[in-house]
Amino acid sequence: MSKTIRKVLIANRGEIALRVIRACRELEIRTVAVYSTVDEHALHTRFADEAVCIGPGPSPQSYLNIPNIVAAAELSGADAIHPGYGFLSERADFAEIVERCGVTFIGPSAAHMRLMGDKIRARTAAQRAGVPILPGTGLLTNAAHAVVEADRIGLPVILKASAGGGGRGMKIVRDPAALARTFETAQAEARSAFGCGDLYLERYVESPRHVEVQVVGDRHGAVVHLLERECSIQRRHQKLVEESPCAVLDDHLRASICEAAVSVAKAIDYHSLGTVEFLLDGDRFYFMEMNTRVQVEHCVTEMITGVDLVQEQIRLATGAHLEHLERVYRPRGHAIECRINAEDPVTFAPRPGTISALHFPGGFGVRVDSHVYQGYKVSPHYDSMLAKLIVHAPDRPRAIMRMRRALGECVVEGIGTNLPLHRWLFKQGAFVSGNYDTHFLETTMDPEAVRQEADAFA
Amino acid sequence: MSKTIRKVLIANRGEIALRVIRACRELEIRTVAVYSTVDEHALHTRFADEAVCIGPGPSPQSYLNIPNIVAAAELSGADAIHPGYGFLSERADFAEIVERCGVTFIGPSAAHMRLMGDKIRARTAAQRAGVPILPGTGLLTNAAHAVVEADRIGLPVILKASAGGGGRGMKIVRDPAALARTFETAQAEARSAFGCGDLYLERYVESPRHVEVQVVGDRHGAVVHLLERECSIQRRHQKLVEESPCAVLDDHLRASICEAAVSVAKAIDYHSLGTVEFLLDGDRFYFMEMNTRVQVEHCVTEMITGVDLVQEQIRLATGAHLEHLERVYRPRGHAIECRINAEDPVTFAPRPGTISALHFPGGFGVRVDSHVYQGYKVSPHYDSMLAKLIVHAPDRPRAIMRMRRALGECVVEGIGTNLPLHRWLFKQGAFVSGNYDTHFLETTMDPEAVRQEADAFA
Amino acid sequence: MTSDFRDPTTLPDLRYVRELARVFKQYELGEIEIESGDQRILLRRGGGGEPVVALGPAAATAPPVAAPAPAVTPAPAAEPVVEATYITSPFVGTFYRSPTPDASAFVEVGATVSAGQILCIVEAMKLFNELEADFPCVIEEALLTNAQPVEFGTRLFRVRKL
Amino acid sequence: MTSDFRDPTTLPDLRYVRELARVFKQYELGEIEIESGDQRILLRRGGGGEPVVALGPAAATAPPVAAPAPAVTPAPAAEPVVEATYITSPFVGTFYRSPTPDASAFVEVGATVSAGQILCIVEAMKLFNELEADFPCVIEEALLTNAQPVEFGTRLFRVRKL
Repeated sequence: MSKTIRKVLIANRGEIALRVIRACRELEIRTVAVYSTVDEHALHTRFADEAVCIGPGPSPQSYLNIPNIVAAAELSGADAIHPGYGFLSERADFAEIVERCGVTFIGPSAAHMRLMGDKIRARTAAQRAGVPILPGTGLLTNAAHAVVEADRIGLPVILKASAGGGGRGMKIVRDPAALARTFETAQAEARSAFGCGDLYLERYVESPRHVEVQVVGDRHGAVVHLLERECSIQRRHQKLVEESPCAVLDDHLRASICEAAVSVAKAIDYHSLGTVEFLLDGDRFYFMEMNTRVQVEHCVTEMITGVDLVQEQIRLATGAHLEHLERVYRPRGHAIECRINAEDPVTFAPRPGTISALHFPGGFGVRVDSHVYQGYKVSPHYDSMLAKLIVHAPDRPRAIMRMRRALGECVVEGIGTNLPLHRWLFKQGAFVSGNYDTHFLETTMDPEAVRQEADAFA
Repeated sequence: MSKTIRKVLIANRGEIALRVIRACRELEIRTVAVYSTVDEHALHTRFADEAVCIGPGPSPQSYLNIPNIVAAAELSGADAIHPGYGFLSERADFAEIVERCGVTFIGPSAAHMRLMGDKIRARTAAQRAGVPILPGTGLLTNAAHAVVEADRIGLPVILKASAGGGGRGMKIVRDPAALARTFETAQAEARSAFGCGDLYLERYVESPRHVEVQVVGDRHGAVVHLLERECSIQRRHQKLVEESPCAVLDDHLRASICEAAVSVAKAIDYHSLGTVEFLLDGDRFYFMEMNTRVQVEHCVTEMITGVDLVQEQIRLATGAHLEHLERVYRPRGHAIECRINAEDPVTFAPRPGTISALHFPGGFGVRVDSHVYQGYKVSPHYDSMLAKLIVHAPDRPRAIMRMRRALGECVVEGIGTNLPLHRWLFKQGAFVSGNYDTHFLETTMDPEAVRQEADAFA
Repeated sequence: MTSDFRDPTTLPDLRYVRELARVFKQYELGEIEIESGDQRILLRRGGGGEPVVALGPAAATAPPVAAPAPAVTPAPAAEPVVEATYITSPFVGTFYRSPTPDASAFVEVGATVSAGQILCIVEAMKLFNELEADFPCVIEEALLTNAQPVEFGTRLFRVRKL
Repeated sequence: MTSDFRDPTTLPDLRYVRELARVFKQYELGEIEIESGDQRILLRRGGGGEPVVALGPAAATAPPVAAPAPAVTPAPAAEPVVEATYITSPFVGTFYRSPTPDASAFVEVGATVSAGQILCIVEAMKLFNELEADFPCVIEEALLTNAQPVEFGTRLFRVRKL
């Protein structure tokens, strides 16, 4: 029943590849990096015990190249593959091929990934588990069907692609007259983006917060939650700041939402790490989707629980029981993460280039997860995230002060970054008070003030 | 009773200056750095709100130049001075001058510093507080007196300078015939080193461990301890690795030694941060000395208690009460600190120069306190410490694995460092088991093996 | 990839200017002047001196940046530029020169091969990927023996294009 | 949204200029001039100590760019080597040119002073530290007025050695 993992191939790059290498090293597990030719000097290539070049820069030919990655695992004798996040991490076919080759996939089963990858089936699964979902539909047969359902649900509604998720493939409809046409456009877009034109409707919530719950399950049916994360600070549906615990949950609501997450995971017999995302509307919450991988923002949960999620993920992949994880977690202080991206702080346009000078903050309560270094060339081929800056303090006000301090120490020269946006954000009264929703950044950002933050540090 | 601190001048440099700046920034207190001409591009000079040049490179003309430092405080309107560690931090006259100028000295009173700076009086104070001290003497009047006392105590004995401390001004005497001559030499040395030839004797313990207790007191008589630190890994009486908790203390012994530390502090009505150092001989412990400042190794205590000691030190300097600090601390996991020095890993010879490439470890449970950066010039004028690498994990074995991982990621090029020595140390069975004393490094270090560690990373 | 701070048609690469300034300071120069095309940069120290930097169309190579030591496995892209032409592996897997252990090699050293001719097999996941020549060439050297592991970009044959 | 910082038809990218100013400050340059096509950028630290930025071709006075604020106070050791000789402060404190507010200055511009002659007072902690000339010289310029704060190395007088 219990497999042994001695060598892990990391089918990823950047900070998450480094994160997995670190976890393995502390578990005395050997590591194999895979890298594209542009990542030859990347830290994951350097710090792994072995490294195999799997293709040229563009992801489809390297980090998404399943045959080359699986061959690299075979060749290096890796007995497990960690997919990280992004790339192949939620590709059920990849998990299947890996397992078929006798290599352990460090994650849930392909069936879990397929189920949760289909947002309509995921909704149904949550509903069956007794977890609240927004008034909405199953698969829409055509535009006329959508119009009838929208009338029943009440406008505004949101039209979603079943194969979308993570904020992709969504359209808000406020005008009933526009719905039919929007349906056609959305279907065409979904078909070209996800290879599947399935759509469904949900009631649109005007001022939601994004709250998600970290769950972890073993292969023997046990599931626990490790509290929630608040991720409402977003730009273009991409999270920018995450924290734990959520400032607006009282103990009762926290218990309810965390229990709901565990119910979803248990209902589908889930194992490994998972995140159940909820939309919070006042004191009501609704299941949105479930991510079947480690999240970028897992670090804030680690800080306030003391649990090394990636080490546990690897341990659970061997078939181990939850054991010490099976306890009731209370937040130990407060943690906040800022994603430092190579992008314009106002337009969010990517800003690749070479980092000419770099200084990361340090000291008490500061954690940096990053794969960049002075002289590192940020490639336009990949995600623009340079670093995750994480702070931990006894409470939210002190965590905010610590983050302000850390942001002030952070120096990245040679390329544009969103540091000015973070510096601006952490001075905003609404953010500091905790009173904001997922539209906060887009509706309140003051380009002039953000540019001034950039100037202040020039 | 309660003063307000709005602007702190930091009478120090290097990582501790940065540490104080960080604490101040999180408390929204303005900072004034002082710097010597060679530290013009130092981070403490850059990150403080203001910076004042106080002299040329050599410390006596800059970081020990009391008139220039006090004038800088007056000129900048600082209402408090933080002395850091080293330099003027235990100079009672400095504390006195500072207070006389109406500026708050962030530390204990000059009287505490004088008392504990005199090791003979400190011994007496501990004894009066009911804390065990080693069989020994008060002030020795002459060589003949020393011979008589040594005979009473029993050989071997250790001859110590009353104005010494921190491992300086000590001579072990095993041969009664040599004592008289050693006395004369030691007296002359003490006179030239400390300006005071006072000597005393203590029984010499062959295989001691260095265990110290962090205490903190307010100006109203309240004192608590924040557990112990184990600092037996030393080279030339200089600590190299510190951890908390100490692996060999059981709950009973821990409680006794921590209570003893509180007794000493209470007996002298101590306030601010302080460290009571003990010599541990099996299950017996003896008071050695008390340090009346923040220690280099305060970070390990911060990790396992969650208390920001420097912030609290500043708060207490205003006359505040202990308040939330007044609780019973239980170690939250295990923390270890490695001092990364610019020195030969085998001979300990300093290796100043320019850092041509630098990469500090990151990720979960890793803290770095450092003032260096890529391109930084390590000056021969000052201490060789480049960085403190601190790890935190749920228990000692995992902390050791984490430190091994972190040491493996640490890259410092262009100058020699003691990283190879740390890498070697963390693989030694005796260290891993916790079975070692203060002579461990000097007696077991294998130069060949350490050099091989250096080669492995070259 | 172009730098943020650079408009190739107008202004010189800033990294170039920065590096120049660094050199300027490091070597305590009084003046640097570089002219090229219609671009000119001037760096001058102090009031009286005449230090100048002028830059030609940023075609000038960017200064080398301190990079970490080469990665664990040397990847092909960074190999020194050599005059010779190589056939490299587009697959990760195990290299075979012949279709079966008993059969003769697909190609021998000295052979002339045409575009589309099979050169070798790279096996991965029980699949035998045949590698074809993209262009006509002469096989000058076979760089690997049978059953050796290859990664993306591993050089298999040194050839001379025809 | 397009960058606010650049009008492609007239002025150089402001971020470019800002980065240039950073280089200017970091390397303690006296002047940077860049010309390219019809664009021109000039950064100069003038006699008055104020850096100037002039942008062409809109030679019409362009708004001065946020000048690199002098680090905290410019420290002496790193100042460019200049021909002139300066008397600098060995103390941190407040500078006075005369023993009392009513009294005349210890030395006037143009005066010849001998070694050991008192030049000024730097007051700190209620102590009035008299500063003496180390060598005979002519006072060419008094750089500070009364009651100005000085740190270690602050230039007090420009002199000509005799």
